[in-house]
Amino acid sequence: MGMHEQIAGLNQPQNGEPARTPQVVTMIEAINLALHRAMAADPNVVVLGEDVATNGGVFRATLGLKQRFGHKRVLDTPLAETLIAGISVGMAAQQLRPVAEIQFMGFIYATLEHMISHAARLRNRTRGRLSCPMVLRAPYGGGIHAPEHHSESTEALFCHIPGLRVVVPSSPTRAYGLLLSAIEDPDPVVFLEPKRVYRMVRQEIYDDGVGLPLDTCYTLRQGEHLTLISWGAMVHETLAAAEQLQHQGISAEVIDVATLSPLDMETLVASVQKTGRALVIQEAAGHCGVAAEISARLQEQAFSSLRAPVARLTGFDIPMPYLRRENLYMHQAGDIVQAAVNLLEAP
Amino acid sequence: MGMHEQIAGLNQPQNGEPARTPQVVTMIEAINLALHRAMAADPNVVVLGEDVATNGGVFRATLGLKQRFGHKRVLDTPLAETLIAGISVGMAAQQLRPVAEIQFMGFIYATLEHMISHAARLRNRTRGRLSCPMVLRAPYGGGIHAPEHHSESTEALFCHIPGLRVVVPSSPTRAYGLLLSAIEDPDPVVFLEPKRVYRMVRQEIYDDGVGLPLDTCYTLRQGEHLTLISWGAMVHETLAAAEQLQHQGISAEVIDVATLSPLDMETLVASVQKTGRALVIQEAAGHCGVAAEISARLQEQAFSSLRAPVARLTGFDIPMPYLRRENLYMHQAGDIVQAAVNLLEAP
Amino acid sequence: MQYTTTPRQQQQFITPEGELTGSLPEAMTGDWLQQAYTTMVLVRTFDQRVVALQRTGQMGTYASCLGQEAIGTGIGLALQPDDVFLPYYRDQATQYLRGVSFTRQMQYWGGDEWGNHFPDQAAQDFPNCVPIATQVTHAAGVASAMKIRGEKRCALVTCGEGATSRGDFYEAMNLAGVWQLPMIMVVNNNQWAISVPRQIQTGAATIAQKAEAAGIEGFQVDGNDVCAVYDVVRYAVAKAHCGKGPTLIEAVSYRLGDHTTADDATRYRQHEEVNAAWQREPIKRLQTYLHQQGLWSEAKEQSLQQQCKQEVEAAVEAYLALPEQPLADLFDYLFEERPRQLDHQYERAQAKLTALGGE
Amino acid sequence: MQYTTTPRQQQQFITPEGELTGSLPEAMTGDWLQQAYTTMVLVRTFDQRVVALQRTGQMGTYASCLGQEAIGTGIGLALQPDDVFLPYYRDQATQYLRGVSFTRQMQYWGGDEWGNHFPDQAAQDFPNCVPIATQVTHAAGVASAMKIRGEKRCALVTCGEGATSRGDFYEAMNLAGVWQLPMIMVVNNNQWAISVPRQIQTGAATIAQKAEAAGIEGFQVDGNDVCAVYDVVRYAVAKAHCGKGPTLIEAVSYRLGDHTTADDATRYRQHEEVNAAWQREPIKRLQTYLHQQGLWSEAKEQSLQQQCKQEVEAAVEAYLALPEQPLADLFDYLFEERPRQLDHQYERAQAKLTALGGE
Ligand SMILES: Cc1ncc(C[n+]2csc(CCOP(=O)(O)OP(=O)(O)O)c2C)c(N)n1
Ligand SMILES: Cc1ncc(C[n+]2csc(CCOP(=O)(O)OP(=O)(O)O)c2C)c(N)n1
Ligand SMILES: [Mg+2]
Ligand SMILES: [Mg+2]
Repeated sequence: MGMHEQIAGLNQPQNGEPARTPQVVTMIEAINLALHRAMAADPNVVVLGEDVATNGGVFRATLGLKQRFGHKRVLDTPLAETLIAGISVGMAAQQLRPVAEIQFMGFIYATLEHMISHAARLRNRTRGRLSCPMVLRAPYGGGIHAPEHHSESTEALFCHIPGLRVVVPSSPTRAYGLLLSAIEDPDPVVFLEPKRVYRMVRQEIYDDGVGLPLDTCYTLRQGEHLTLISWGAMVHETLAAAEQLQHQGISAEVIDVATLSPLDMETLVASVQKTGRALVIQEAAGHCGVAAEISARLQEQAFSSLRAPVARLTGFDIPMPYLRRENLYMHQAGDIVQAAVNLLEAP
Repeated sequence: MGMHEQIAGLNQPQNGEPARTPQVVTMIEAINLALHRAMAADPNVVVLGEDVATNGGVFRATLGLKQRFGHKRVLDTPLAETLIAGISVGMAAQQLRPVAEIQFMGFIYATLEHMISHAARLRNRTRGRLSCPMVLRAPYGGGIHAPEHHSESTEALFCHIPGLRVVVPSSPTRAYGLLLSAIEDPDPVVFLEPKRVYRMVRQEIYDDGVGLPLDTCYTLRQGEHLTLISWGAMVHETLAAAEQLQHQGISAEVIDVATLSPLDMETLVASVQKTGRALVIQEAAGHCGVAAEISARLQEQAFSSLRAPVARLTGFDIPMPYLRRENLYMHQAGDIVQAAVNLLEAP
Repeated sequence: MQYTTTPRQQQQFITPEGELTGSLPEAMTGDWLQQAYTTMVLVRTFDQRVVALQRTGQMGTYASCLGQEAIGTGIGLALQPDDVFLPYYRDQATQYLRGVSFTRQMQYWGGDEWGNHFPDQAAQDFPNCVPIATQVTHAAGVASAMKIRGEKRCALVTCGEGATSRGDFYEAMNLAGVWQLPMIMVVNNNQWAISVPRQIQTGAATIAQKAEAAGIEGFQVDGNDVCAVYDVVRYAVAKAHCGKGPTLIEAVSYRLGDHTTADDATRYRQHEEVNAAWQREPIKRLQTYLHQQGLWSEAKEQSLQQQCKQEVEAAVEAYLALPEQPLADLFDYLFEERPRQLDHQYERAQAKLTALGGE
Repeated sequence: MQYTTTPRQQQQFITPEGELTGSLPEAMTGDWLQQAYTTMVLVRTFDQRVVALQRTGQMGTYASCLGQEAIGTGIGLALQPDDVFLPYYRDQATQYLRGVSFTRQMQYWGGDEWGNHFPDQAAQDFPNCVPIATQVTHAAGVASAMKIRGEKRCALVTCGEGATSRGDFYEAMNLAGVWQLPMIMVVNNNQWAISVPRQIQTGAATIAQKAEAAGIEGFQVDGNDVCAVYDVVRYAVAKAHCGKGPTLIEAVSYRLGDHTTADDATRYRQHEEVNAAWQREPIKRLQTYLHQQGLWSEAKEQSLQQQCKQEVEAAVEAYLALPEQPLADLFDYLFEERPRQLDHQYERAQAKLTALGGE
C-alpha cells in the first residue's frame, strides 16, 4: 500500500480528457486507472464484488471508485460468488456493463454455472436479442506465498467454453489497454490478472482511454532460433530466460498470448514457421491446459516447419503446494532456459 | 422403459454369488447391474441424487436400488447440485462410498467448486488422513434431441483438475466393469455416461462383480494405416467409420480412451508408432478439449513416427445447437471417414 | 385486501367450489374475470395441443403447464409492460400475455433458438430458464439495474418449489433483502419436483417463510385462484415500483400432468392424489363462479372452446411451416461479431450440411 | 436453561461487566470456569504470538482469533471426542481443545500440508476450510453418514456471518432440516466479513432467524460469553445425539483484530466501534466474574500468563525446528497410489530441487 494509493485515479484528469503525460505505474495501478477511465467514460459501467467499494479491493484494484462514482455504481456484494456472476448476467442483459471482481481465482468455481450456461450463451440463445457485456475479473496464479486456494491458475476451464473471451494481461500497459477493451467489448470477458505481477514491474503508460486489441498475441521480443510462448506471470520468467539464452548465443522470440480464447494462431504459426521450434510455458497444471491446445494447433498448422516436436513446460499435475514448497511448483527462468536448451538439442 | 425394467437387479443372484450365465444388456442396464452389485458387495456404498430413489433415476440407472437396499442407502436429495457434491465429500470422508448422480452433465457446474477444491484435494491436503472415495456420475453428451443444457460434453473441465479420475464408458461391458472399479477406487472418480449409448447397443455381460482397470485405453480394433482415437458416443461412429474405411482398403486401429485422466499414453503412443498417423475424434467443442492434450502428447512422444500431423475432429466452438440443428453439430461416421481420408492424403 | 407478513397464511378469494371467501377487489370486474378465464382456457388448449404434437414427433420435450394456468395468468395480468419477466418453463400463460405468441413458444420448444427472439413488447424478458433457480439471480441483477438507474420498474421471476433448495434462490433473495431490490419471486409450489415430493424438498412448513432468512416479506396464496395470484402480485408490483423492496410469493398449486413429456408420473405418485388435486384446479372454479354470477353460459363456453381451438390450430400451422434457420445463425450470435477463428469451422459446417443434403 | 425457538432472543449468562444474568447451570463449576478461562488466555497468547511470527516473516498469512476465544472454547468444551468438528479458520481454541497442538496449527498456517495431519483424537475432524461456507455442506455429509449408520454422534461446523450469504450454507441447512441430521451450525457473527459489515451481508434482523427457511431451531447467543456458548452447544449436541435434529446457533461476537495479517482494518472501520467492542470481549468479563467469586487472584493471573507464554514458546520453537517435508509428499498423496503418469513429473521436480540446492 504505497505509491499506488496516491496515484489511484488522481493523476487522471477529472474532466475526462485523456492524459497527455505518461505515468509510471505498476500493473495494479494500471488496472485501477483503466477502471476509473471506463467508469468516467460510460455511465453504464458498474463495479461489484466482495470488498471492492469501501475497501477498494483486497489488492486495491478498485481504489477510489466508490468515492468518485458513488455507491450506486460501486457495489459491495454479500459474500456469494454465484450471486456475483448471476447478477452480472442480469445487469448486463439490462445494458449495464458490470465489471465483477472475484477476490481470488480459487473462489471462481461457484461462478462457472452462470458463466458457462448463461453469460456465454445469452446472445446466442436469444439470437441477439439479449447480450451479456460483462467482465469477470480475478487475481490469479501463484508466486506470492498465499494460503491454499489463493494461487490457482485454472484459465483452461474458461477457455474451453465457447462464447467466453479469456484475457490475461502480463504488464501494466497491456493490463490497462486490455481491460479497457474488455469492458468495451459487447460480450463476456474473463479477465485474469496474474497477481504476482501486480507490483512486480512499473511501466510508463498514457492514461488516454485507448484499448488494446483482444484478438491478437503480442510479440515482445524477436528471435531466430526458437519461439517461447507464454502468458501471465510466466511472461516475465520467459523474458528473463530469453535474456539468459542470448548470453549463450541463442536468440529466442517471445510471445505473450494475452487473449487465450479465441486464440490468435496466425502470430504463433508465423513465428514458428520462422524459428522451427516452439516451447509453450504455462504455470497451470499440464493435463488439458491451454498449452496443449497451442501445441496441438502448432503441429497441425506448422508441421512441415517444425524441426522438433512442440515442447511444453507446464505445472505439475498436482494442486499448488502450500507456501513452503510453492517455489518448486512455479517455473523460474532457469527452468525455461533448460527446457529451451533441451528443445534445441532435440533431433 | 421396456426390457430393462424387468431386468434391473433381478437377474442378479440375490445371495451375492457372481452370475455364471451372461446377460444381454444395454449400457444403462449394465450400469444398473453394477450399482446393484456394488451395493450388495459393500454396505458403505450409498447412492444419492435427484430422483434416484423412488423414481430410479430419469434414465433408470438406479432402478430397484431403493426397494432392495432401503431409503437409508438410496437417497433422493433436494434439488441442489452443490449440495450433492458437498455432502458426498462429507460422506466419503466418513468412509462411506457415495455414488452421486447429477441428472445431466449440463447441471454439473454447480458441483465444480466441491470437486475441484475439496474432492480432488482432501487426501493431499491432509496427507492421507482423510480421503474421498466418491463417484460423481452424470449422463453426458448429445444425440438424443434433448432440450438445451441436456447435451453437454465438458469432460475437459474435470480432466484439467489434478486429483480427479475421469472415466467415460462407451459400451455395456465397459460401463459395467469401469463403474465397479470407479466405486471401488479409493479416490474420487467422475464417471460420465454417454447417454446416446444408453440404449443403443446390447452386449453379453457376466454380472460377476469384476471391474475393469481405470488406467488403460481399450483397443477395439487393430489396424495398420492410421489410429482412430475417441471416447464416449463417438466410439460408435468411429467403429462404423473404421468399417467403412475397410471397404476402401484402409485399415484403421480404433482405441477407446475410456479413462481420460490420468491418461494411458503408452497404448496410444504404441499404436501411433505403428500406424504413423492419428486422428482424435471428440464430440466436445475443440478449443482446449481433451483431444488437444492427446494430440500434443502424441507429437511430443511419437514425433519421429508421425507421417502427418496428428489430426483432430472436434465439435465446433459453439454451444450445442437446439435440437433441430443438433445433427449438424454431432459427428457422424461419414465425417470421420472424410477426416481419415484427408489425413491419409496429407503429405 | 391487506397482506400480513405472516407467511403461513394462505390467501384465497374463490374456493375450489367456486364460492367467494369475501368480497373481490374492485379491479376484478366481470370483464376482468372473463379475460382471466379466457386466457386460462386458451392456454390449456394450447398446452394440450403441444403435448399431442410431441407425441407425434413434431415437438421436442415439453413441460406442460396443466394446472398452473392461474399462476401464469395472474402474473401476466398484474405485471406491467415495462417490467421484466424471468420465467422458468411453465409460464406459457404469462409469456402469451406478454406478447410471446404461441407460434414462437412452439418454435422454442421445437428446438429453434429463434423461439427466444421475443417481439418488442417483451424485448427485455428472459427466455425460459432450464438450469433450475439460476434465473433468480438474474432477476436480482435485472432489479439491481433498475434500482441503480432509479427506474419505476420491477423484475418478476418464477420458479418451482424444487428450485427453492438451490443456493441461487437463497443468494438472490438475500441480496434482494439487503439492497431492497424491486424484485418479486413467485414460487410455483406444485408439490412435485419431478418425482420428489414437497416434503422431501424442505423441512420448512411453508415456502413463504423462507423470506424470513432474508428479512423480506413472504406470502402464501392459493395458486389455483387466479384472483388471489393477481392480487398479491399486483400488491408486490406496486410495492416494488414505489421502492418498498422485494416480495416472496408462494403460490400453492399442483402439477396435474407429467413433469415433461419425457416423464411418466404414474411411476411415483398415486392416482388418488392427482384426482383430489383435480378438484382444486384453477379453471373449473372460476367457471362455476362466473356461472353463478350470471357472467357465463354454455353457449359462451362452447364458442370460447371453438375460438381457442382455432387460435391454437392457426399457431400450430404457422409453427409447422417455419423455415429451418440458416446455418450461419449457429455461428453468428456467439459474439457480436464472428471471430475469424470461427470462419473455418463455419465452412466445415457448411460442407457438412451440403453433404447431408441441406441448403 | 430453557431455549426457545424464538430466534431473536440473545442468550447470555455473564454480562460484559462480569455480572450474572441469572444462575449458572450446575455443569459450570468453579473448575470448569477456570478451565474455560485458562484456555481462552492460552489461545489468545498463542494467537498474538503467531501474528508476531508473521510480522517477522516466519509465518504465512494468518487469521487471528482475537475476540473469538469464547466461541472456540465453548464449542471445544461441549463437543464430544466422537463428534466431528468442521472448522473454518478462526477456531484455534476448538482445535487446541480437540488435541491439535499449537505446533501443528502453526505448521498449517506456516504452509505445510502436514499441519492438517491431526492426531488420533481428532482423526476425523476436517482441516480449516478456506473456500467460505463449503464446509457446511461437508458437515451435512458427515452428519448424513452418522445418521445412515445410526451412530450417536454429530457434526459441528463453524462459519462466519459472511458465510451465511453463500448458497452452500443454505443448501446444507435445508437438507439438515429435511433429513433431520445430527448437525450443528455455529455462526460466528463477528460483524465483519473483511471490510463488509453485517448489515450489508443480509437484511435479516438476526442470523438465527435464517433457521426458519429450513424449518429448524435457531438460537442467538452472546458469543463473548463462554458460558452461553457452551450451554447452547451442549444443548444442541445432546439434541443431535438423541436424534432430534439440527440446530443453528448464531454467536454474536466482534472481530477485534484485522481480518488477517494481510488486512488493515483501519481502512474501513472506526476506532470507536472497535474500542466499544473491547468492552464486551470475552476474557475480561470472565476474569472479573472469577475475581468476584473469589476464584481468581493477581497471583494466579500472573502465573497463568507465565505458563501460557512458556507453553506457546515451546510450541513456537518446535514449529521453527520442523523439517521440510520430503518432495515426494507433493506427489504421493494425490491418489492412494501414485499413478505412473506422475513418475516423470516427480523426477522433474527432483531435478529442479537439486538444481535449487535442496535435498
Ligand atoms: C440445476 C438443475 N438441476 C436439475 C435439473 C433437472 N430438472 C428439471 S426440472 C426439475 C424439477 C424441478 O422442480 P420444481 O422446481 O418444483 O419445478 P416444477 O417442474 O415442479 O414446476 C429437475 C430436477 C435442471 N433442469 N436444472
Ligand atoms: C468462497 C470464498 N470467497 C471469498 C473468500 C475470501 N474471503 C476470505 S475470508 C472472507 C470474509 C469472511 O467473512 P465471515 O464469513 O464473516 O468470517 P470472518 O472472517 O469474519 O470470521 C472472504 C471474503 C473465500 N475465502 N472464499
Ligand atoms: Mg414443483
Ligand atoms: Mg465475520
